[in-house]
Amino acid sequence: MKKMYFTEAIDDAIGQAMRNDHRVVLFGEDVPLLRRNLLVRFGPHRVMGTPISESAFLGAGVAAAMAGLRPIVELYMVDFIGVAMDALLNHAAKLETFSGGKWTAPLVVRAPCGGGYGDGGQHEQSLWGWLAHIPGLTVLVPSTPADAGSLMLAALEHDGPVIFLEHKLLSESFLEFLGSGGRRTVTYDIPETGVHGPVPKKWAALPLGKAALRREGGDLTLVSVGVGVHRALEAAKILESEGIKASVLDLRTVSPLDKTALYESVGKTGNLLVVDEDYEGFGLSGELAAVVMEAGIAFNFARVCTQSTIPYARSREDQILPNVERICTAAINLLH
Amino acid sequence: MKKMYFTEAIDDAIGQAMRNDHRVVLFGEDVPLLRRNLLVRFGPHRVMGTPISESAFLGAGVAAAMAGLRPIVELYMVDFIGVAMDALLNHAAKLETFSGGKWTAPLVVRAPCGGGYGDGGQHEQSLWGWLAHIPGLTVLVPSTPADAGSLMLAALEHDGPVIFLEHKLLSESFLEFLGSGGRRTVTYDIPETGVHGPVPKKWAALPLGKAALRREGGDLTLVSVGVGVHRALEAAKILESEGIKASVLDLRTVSPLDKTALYESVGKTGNLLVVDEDYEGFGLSGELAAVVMEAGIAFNFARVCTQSTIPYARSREDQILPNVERICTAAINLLH
Amino acid sequence: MDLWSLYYLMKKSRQFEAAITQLWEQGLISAEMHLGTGEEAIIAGVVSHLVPGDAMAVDHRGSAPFLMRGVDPISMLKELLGFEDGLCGGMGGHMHLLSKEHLAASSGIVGAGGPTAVGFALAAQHLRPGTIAVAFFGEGAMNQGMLLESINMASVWSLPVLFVCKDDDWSITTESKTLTGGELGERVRGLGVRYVESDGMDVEAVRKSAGEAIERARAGKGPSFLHTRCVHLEGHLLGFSLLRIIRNPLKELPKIAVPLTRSFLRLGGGSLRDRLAGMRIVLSRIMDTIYDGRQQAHNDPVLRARNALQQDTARLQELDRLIEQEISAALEAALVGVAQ
Amino acid sequence: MDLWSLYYLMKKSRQFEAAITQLWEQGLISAEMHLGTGEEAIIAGVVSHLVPGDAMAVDHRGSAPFLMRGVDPISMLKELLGFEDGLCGGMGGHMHLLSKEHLAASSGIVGAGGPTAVGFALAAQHLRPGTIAVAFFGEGAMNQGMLLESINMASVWSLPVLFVCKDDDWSITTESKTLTGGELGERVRGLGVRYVESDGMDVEAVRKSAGEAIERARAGKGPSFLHTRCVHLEGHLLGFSLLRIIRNPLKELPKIAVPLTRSFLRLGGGSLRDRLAGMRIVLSRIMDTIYDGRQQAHNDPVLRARNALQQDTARLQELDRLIEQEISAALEAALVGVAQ
Ligand SMILES: Cc1ncc(C[n+]2csc(CCOP(=O)(O)OP(=O)(O)O)c2C)c(N)n1
Ligand SMILES: Cc1ncc(C[n+]2csc(CCOP(=O)(O)OP(=O)(O)O)c2C)c(N)n1
Ligand SMILES: [Mg+2]
Ligand SMILES: [Mg+2]
Repeated sequence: MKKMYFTEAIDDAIGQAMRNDHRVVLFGEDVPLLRRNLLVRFGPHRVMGTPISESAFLGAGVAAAMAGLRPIVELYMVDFIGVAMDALLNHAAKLETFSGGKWTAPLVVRAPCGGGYGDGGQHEQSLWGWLAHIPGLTVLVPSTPADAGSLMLAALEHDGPVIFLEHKLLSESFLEFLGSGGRRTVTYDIPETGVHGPVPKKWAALPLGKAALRREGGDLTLVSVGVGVHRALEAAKILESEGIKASVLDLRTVSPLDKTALYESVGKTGNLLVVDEDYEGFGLSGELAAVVMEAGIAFNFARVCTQSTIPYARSREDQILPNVERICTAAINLLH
Repeated sequence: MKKMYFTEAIDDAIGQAMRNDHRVVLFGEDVPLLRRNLLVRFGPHRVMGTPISESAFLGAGVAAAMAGLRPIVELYMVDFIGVAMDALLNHAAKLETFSGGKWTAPLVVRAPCGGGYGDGGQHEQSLWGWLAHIPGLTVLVPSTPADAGSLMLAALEHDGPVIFLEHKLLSESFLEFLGSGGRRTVTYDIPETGVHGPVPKKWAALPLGKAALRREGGDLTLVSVGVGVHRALEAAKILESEGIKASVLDLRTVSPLDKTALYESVGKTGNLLVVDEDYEGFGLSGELAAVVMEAGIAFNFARVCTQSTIPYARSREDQILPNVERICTAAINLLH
Repeated sequence: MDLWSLYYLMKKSRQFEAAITQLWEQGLISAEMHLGTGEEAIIAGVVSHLVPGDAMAVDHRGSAPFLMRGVDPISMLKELLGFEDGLCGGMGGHMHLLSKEHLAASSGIVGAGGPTAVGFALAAQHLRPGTIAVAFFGEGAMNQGMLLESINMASVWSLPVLFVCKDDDWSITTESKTLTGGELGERVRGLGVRYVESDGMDVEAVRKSAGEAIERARAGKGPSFLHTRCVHLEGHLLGFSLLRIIRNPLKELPKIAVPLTRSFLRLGGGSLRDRLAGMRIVLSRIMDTIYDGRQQAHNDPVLRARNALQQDTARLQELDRLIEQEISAALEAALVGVAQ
Repeated sequence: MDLWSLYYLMKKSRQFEAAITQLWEQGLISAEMHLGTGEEAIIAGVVSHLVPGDAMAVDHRGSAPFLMRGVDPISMLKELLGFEDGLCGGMGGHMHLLSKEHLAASSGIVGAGGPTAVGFALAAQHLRPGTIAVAFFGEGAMNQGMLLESINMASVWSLPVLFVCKDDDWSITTESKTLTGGELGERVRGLGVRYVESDGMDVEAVRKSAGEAIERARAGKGPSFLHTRCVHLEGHLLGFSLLRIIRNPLKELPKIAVPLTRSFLRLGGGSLRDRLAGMRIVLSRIMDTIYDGRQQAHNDPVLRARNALQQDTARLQELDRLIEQEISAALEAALVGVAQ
C-alpha cells in the first residue's frame, strides 16, 4: 500500500483538487517555496506568495471565495491569526447567516499549529477550541496522513469556511524548514504513525464531523485530536498493562462535533477523559463535558489539557502539553 | 442613598482612580467626546482620541502598561477586537509568563458588548467566554452600576491585563449615542435595576473572581453574567409562581471563575442552568459544566445561550439571545 | 451616461434614504442607521461605470451604492425592516447588505472593504477577465491597517481595483486630519498605487476620473485610488448627537452642558489649564459642526446637479415626480401588512 | 563614542552569536534561532545612543540588541538554554527575550514592535520626559498593518520614537521588493514621519543619523524613521534551507530537486508555460541566494570596522582576545552543570 508523509499527503490531495478544479488557488507567505512542488506543476497564477499582510490576504481569501474561487489561504502558524482574526470572526463566519443563506465563502485556511519542539508560547498554540467557539466556522485537526489528505479534500468541497490545522510535530517538512534539518543533534517526540502512513491511491473526501474510534476499550473513553490522539493511544497501551481498557476517539473535526460517536463511547464506558493540547478553559474539553451532560448520560469526567501559556524550556513544555504520564495518572484517578 | 446610571458609575470610578493615580490614562476612538466629562476634568494629556487603528493603539496600551502607565484602552465595541486580537492573544496575555513572572501589563480594555437593540451580528457579540479561553486574561462583566464602578476600580488596581465588558443594554448613554436619543419611537427590553441603581459614596475595588448570589432558591442554580443575570432573575420570579425555587448566581468575573460559589450553590440544588449571551459552543457554559463535574458534584445540566450568529431582525434576535421564556422552559425541562 | 441619468440615480437614492429616514423615525428600524446622503455624486459617478460581473465592497453606508447598482429597493427596505423576504432574509440588516447577484458586499468593520475588494479583484482576474472591483470607504478608514495592506496588495498583484475614498473630514465625532499624518496622496503612492483626486460634489467630474481609472483596471493596468470630498448632510448616523445639539440646542445642550460643567468644576483632577484645554476640544467639536459643510446647501451634490439642469424645468419636475412615485410605491410595497 | 567602542559592541555581539550557534548546533537550543549576524552596525549605531529610561522594541532577532543594550550575556545564554535562572526563567526563549530593567521587549510577531514602541514612547512622554523608544524591524514588516498604523500614531501624537528598518531584502524565502509597492520613503512620509536613510554596513554612519533622530525625539520634535540596509550572513535562521542548499548542494539539492522534478513532470496541471514560470521562480530564489550579498565579505559590518582599525593591529588583536575571553567565559558560566 502507498505510504506518504503527513504534509506530503496534504499537498498531494491539494494537487488532485487543483487538477480537477481550476477554481482552487493557493496563497500565503513563502508559499512559492513551501509549496514549490505545486508551484512547478500549476504555475504562479495558482500558487502565489503574499506580503506579510495577514489581515489583507485572509480577508481577500474570504472575498475571493465569495466571488467564485476556492482559495486555500496559508498562515505561517495559527498563532498569527491574531492580526487577521476579523476576517474569520466578522466576515467568513457570518456571511451565510447575514445573507439569509444565499451566499457562502468556500475558503480553506491552512495553518500549522501545536507545540512540542521548543518554539515558545507565541508559536506553539493550538487554538482549535477557540476558533470553534465562533458559529459558522468548521475546524479540522487531522492526526494521520490519510485523514490529512482526505480532510483537505473535504474542506475544499465544503461550501463554507474551513480552518485546517496541521500539527507541526506531524509535519516533517515544516520542522526541517524551521531548522531541525540543519543538524542531527535535536529530536522531538514525534508520533510515527502520525507523521508517515498509508494513503489511498486516489484521494476521496471524508465526511466532515465524523470521528474515528482508534481503539476500543470498555473502561474509559479518551477523546482527542491531532498529536493528542497519539499520546492517548500510547497511554492506552500502558493503561492496558495496568488492567485498564481505554477507548480512544479521534474527533478529527472539532466543529461540528461528532456527538453520536461521543455518546456511544461514553455511554458504554461511563468515563470521559479529554486530552486537549489547546488551552483548558472555555474550550473543547468543557464543550465535550457539556454535550454529554445534555444527552443525560451519566459519566465521570477528567481532562488533560494545556493549562497555561506554553513555556519555552523543553522540559517545562513537555509538562504543560498533554503527555502520556499525565494522561495515565488522570485515567487512574478517574477510575479509582 | 446615591444612585447612578451604569456608564455614569464606570466613568465616575475612573475619575476617582485618575484623581488618585496620575498613571491612569484613557484613550480610544472618539474618547474625547464619549468621555468628555473626564476630558474637561483631567485634560487632553490623560484623555486622548486615537485614529481608527485598533491594532496599533491596543498594542500601544499593552506597552504603555509595561512601561509604567495604567492605561484604559477603549474599543468602540468588543466585536472590533478582531483586527487587534494579536495584542491580547500574543502579547498582553503572555507577558507575565514569558518574563518568568518579572514583568506584567496592568492594562484595562474597556469595550461595549452585547445585543438586544437590533444592530446585527457584527456589532452585538459578547465574546467573554472566547476571551477567557486565553490564559493570562482577566474578563469582567458587571451587571449593575455598583458592580460596574467597583469592578472598574478593581481592574485598574490589578497588575495584569483586564477586559472590562460594558453591556450596551445597560449603557444609557451609549444607546442614546447610537441614535435612540434622536427619537421616542424605539424601546428595548432594558433591565431597570441594571441600568440605574445605588452606588457607594466612595468607590472601593471589588475582589476579582468573586461571584454574587443575587437570589437564593433550593431547586436549581441559574448562572449568568451581564444582562443575562437580569433575564435569569426575571425568569426566577416566574418559576417561583410555578413552584420552582431558583438561585441566581452572578459570576461578575468570567475569568477567573468563582468555583467556590458555583460548587456551593450547585451542590445544594443539584441543577445547573447556564444563561449565557455569548455563543454556546466551546465557551463559558461548557466550562461551567466541566468545572462542576471535576469537583465530583452530581448535577443535571442545561444551558440557554446564543447558538448562532445574531440575526438583524429584532424578533429573531430576541429568540436567539437568551430570553426569559427560553430560560423558564429550560428550567422546567431540567427539573422534570 | 448624461447628467440627466446621473441626476436620476442620485435623486432616487436621496429619495430612497428619505424613506429610510421615515422608517427610522417611526422606530421601524431599531438601531444605528448610516446614510449616504451627501455622497451621491461619488457613488453615482463610480457605480454608473459598473457592468455585470463587476464587484463592489462597501462600508457602513450601503443603501446608496446598492440602490444605484440596481438592487431592488423593495427588498432592501424589507431587509431594513427585518422581514423574512428582505434582501438578506432580515438576517443581515443595514450594515450587512449583501447581494450575490451583484457581487456586492457591505461590512460594518471599518477598513474591511479593502481586503474584500482585493479578493473580489483576484477572482475577477481568474474567472472574469475584464471585470473589476470597487471599494468605497471613508477617510477615517485610511488609518486601518488592513486597508493599507490591501492597497499594497492590489499594487503588487496588479489587481483590477478602484479604491474610492469618500472624504467627509469626519470619523463620527473626530476630525480625521487631526489623527492622520502626512498626505493621503503620498501615503497611497507609497503603497504603490496610482492616486487621483476629484470633486466629490460634482458627479460628472467623479464619473470622468472614475471612468479613466476603471478603464485602466479593465485593461489590466492595475489599481487606482480615487480621493473625493463630500459632506454627510445627516451627520454620522440618524439621530447624530452633534447635529441634534445644533438643530435643537435648547433641548439637547443642557443634557450635555450640565454634567460637563459639573465635571469641569469638580474637585481633584487636572490644572485649570488642562481643564480649559479639554473644554476647548469639546466645544470645538460642536463649533466645527455648526460651521462645517454639513449645513451648507451648495455642498449638496443633488442640488448642484439639479441647478445644472434647471434650463429644462418641465423635464426636471417630471423626473422628480417619477422618482417620488417610484420610491413611495416601493415604500408602500415594503410596508404591506405593517400596522402603521 | 569612537569606532573602537562601536567595534567592541559589534564584535562582542558577533562572538556572542557564534556561541549561540554552537549551542544550537549541539542541539541545546531546540527550535528556531534567528541571529542578528550582519546587522551589528545598525544595532550598535542606534543602541549606543540609549540611556537609562530609554525603551527598545525588537523583533525575532533579539540577541544582538539585548547584548549591546547591556543585558547580561550569561542570563541570556541561560534563557536560550531554557534554564530557570535564565533572563526570563526559561519561559520566554529566544523570540521573547524581555528585560524590564532595560525596558526592552522582543516579539516573534512581525510588526508588533510598532505598537510596542508607540506605547513605550507614550509612557516616556508621561513619566520620563526626554527619554525615547526605539523599534527594530525588517523591511518585510513594512507590509504589516499594525506597523503602518503605529507610524501614523507616532506622527499624530508626536511621540519620541525612532523606527529602525533593517532592510536585508528578504522575508525568509521571499524577496520583499517583489511584494512591496512604492517607495518606503514615500510610504513613511505619507504616514507623517520624517524619513532618513543610512548605510547599514557603516556603524559610524548609522550612529550619526540615529543620533540626530534621537536628539530630535528627546527634544520633543517627534518621531523619525531610519531606513538601513544589511545582509544576514546566516540567512533567515540557523539551518536556513536556502543557504544549506548552497553550502552543501550535493547533500541538500537532491532532497529538493527529486520531488520538484517529479511534480514538474506530473500528469495533469498547468501548461508547460505555467510550469516553467513556476520553476523559474523556485530556481531564482536559489540563484538569488547564491549571488546575493549574504555571501560577500565586504557586506560584513564587523569586518568593515575592523579594516578601518587595522592601523593599530596590536590593540585590535588585544581587543579581539578580550572579547573572546569574555564570551567564552560567559558560555562556560552558562553551561555549568550541563553534561557536554
Ligand atoms: C474596526 C472598526 N473600528 C471602529 C468602528 C466604529 N466606527 C464605525 S464608523 C466609524 C467612523 C468611520 O469613519 P470614515 O471611515 O471616515 O467613514 P464615515 O462614517 O465618515 O463615512 C467608526 C470609528 C468600526 N465599525 N470598525
Ligand atoms: C504576523 C506574522 N506573520 C508571519 C510570521 C512569520 N515570519 C517570521 S519572520 C518573517 C519574515 C520577516 O521579514 P523581515 O521583517 O524582513 O525580517 P528579517 O527576518 O528579514 O530580518 C516571517 C514572515 C510572523 N512571525 N508573524
Ligand atoms: Mg469620514
Ligand atoms: Mg528582511
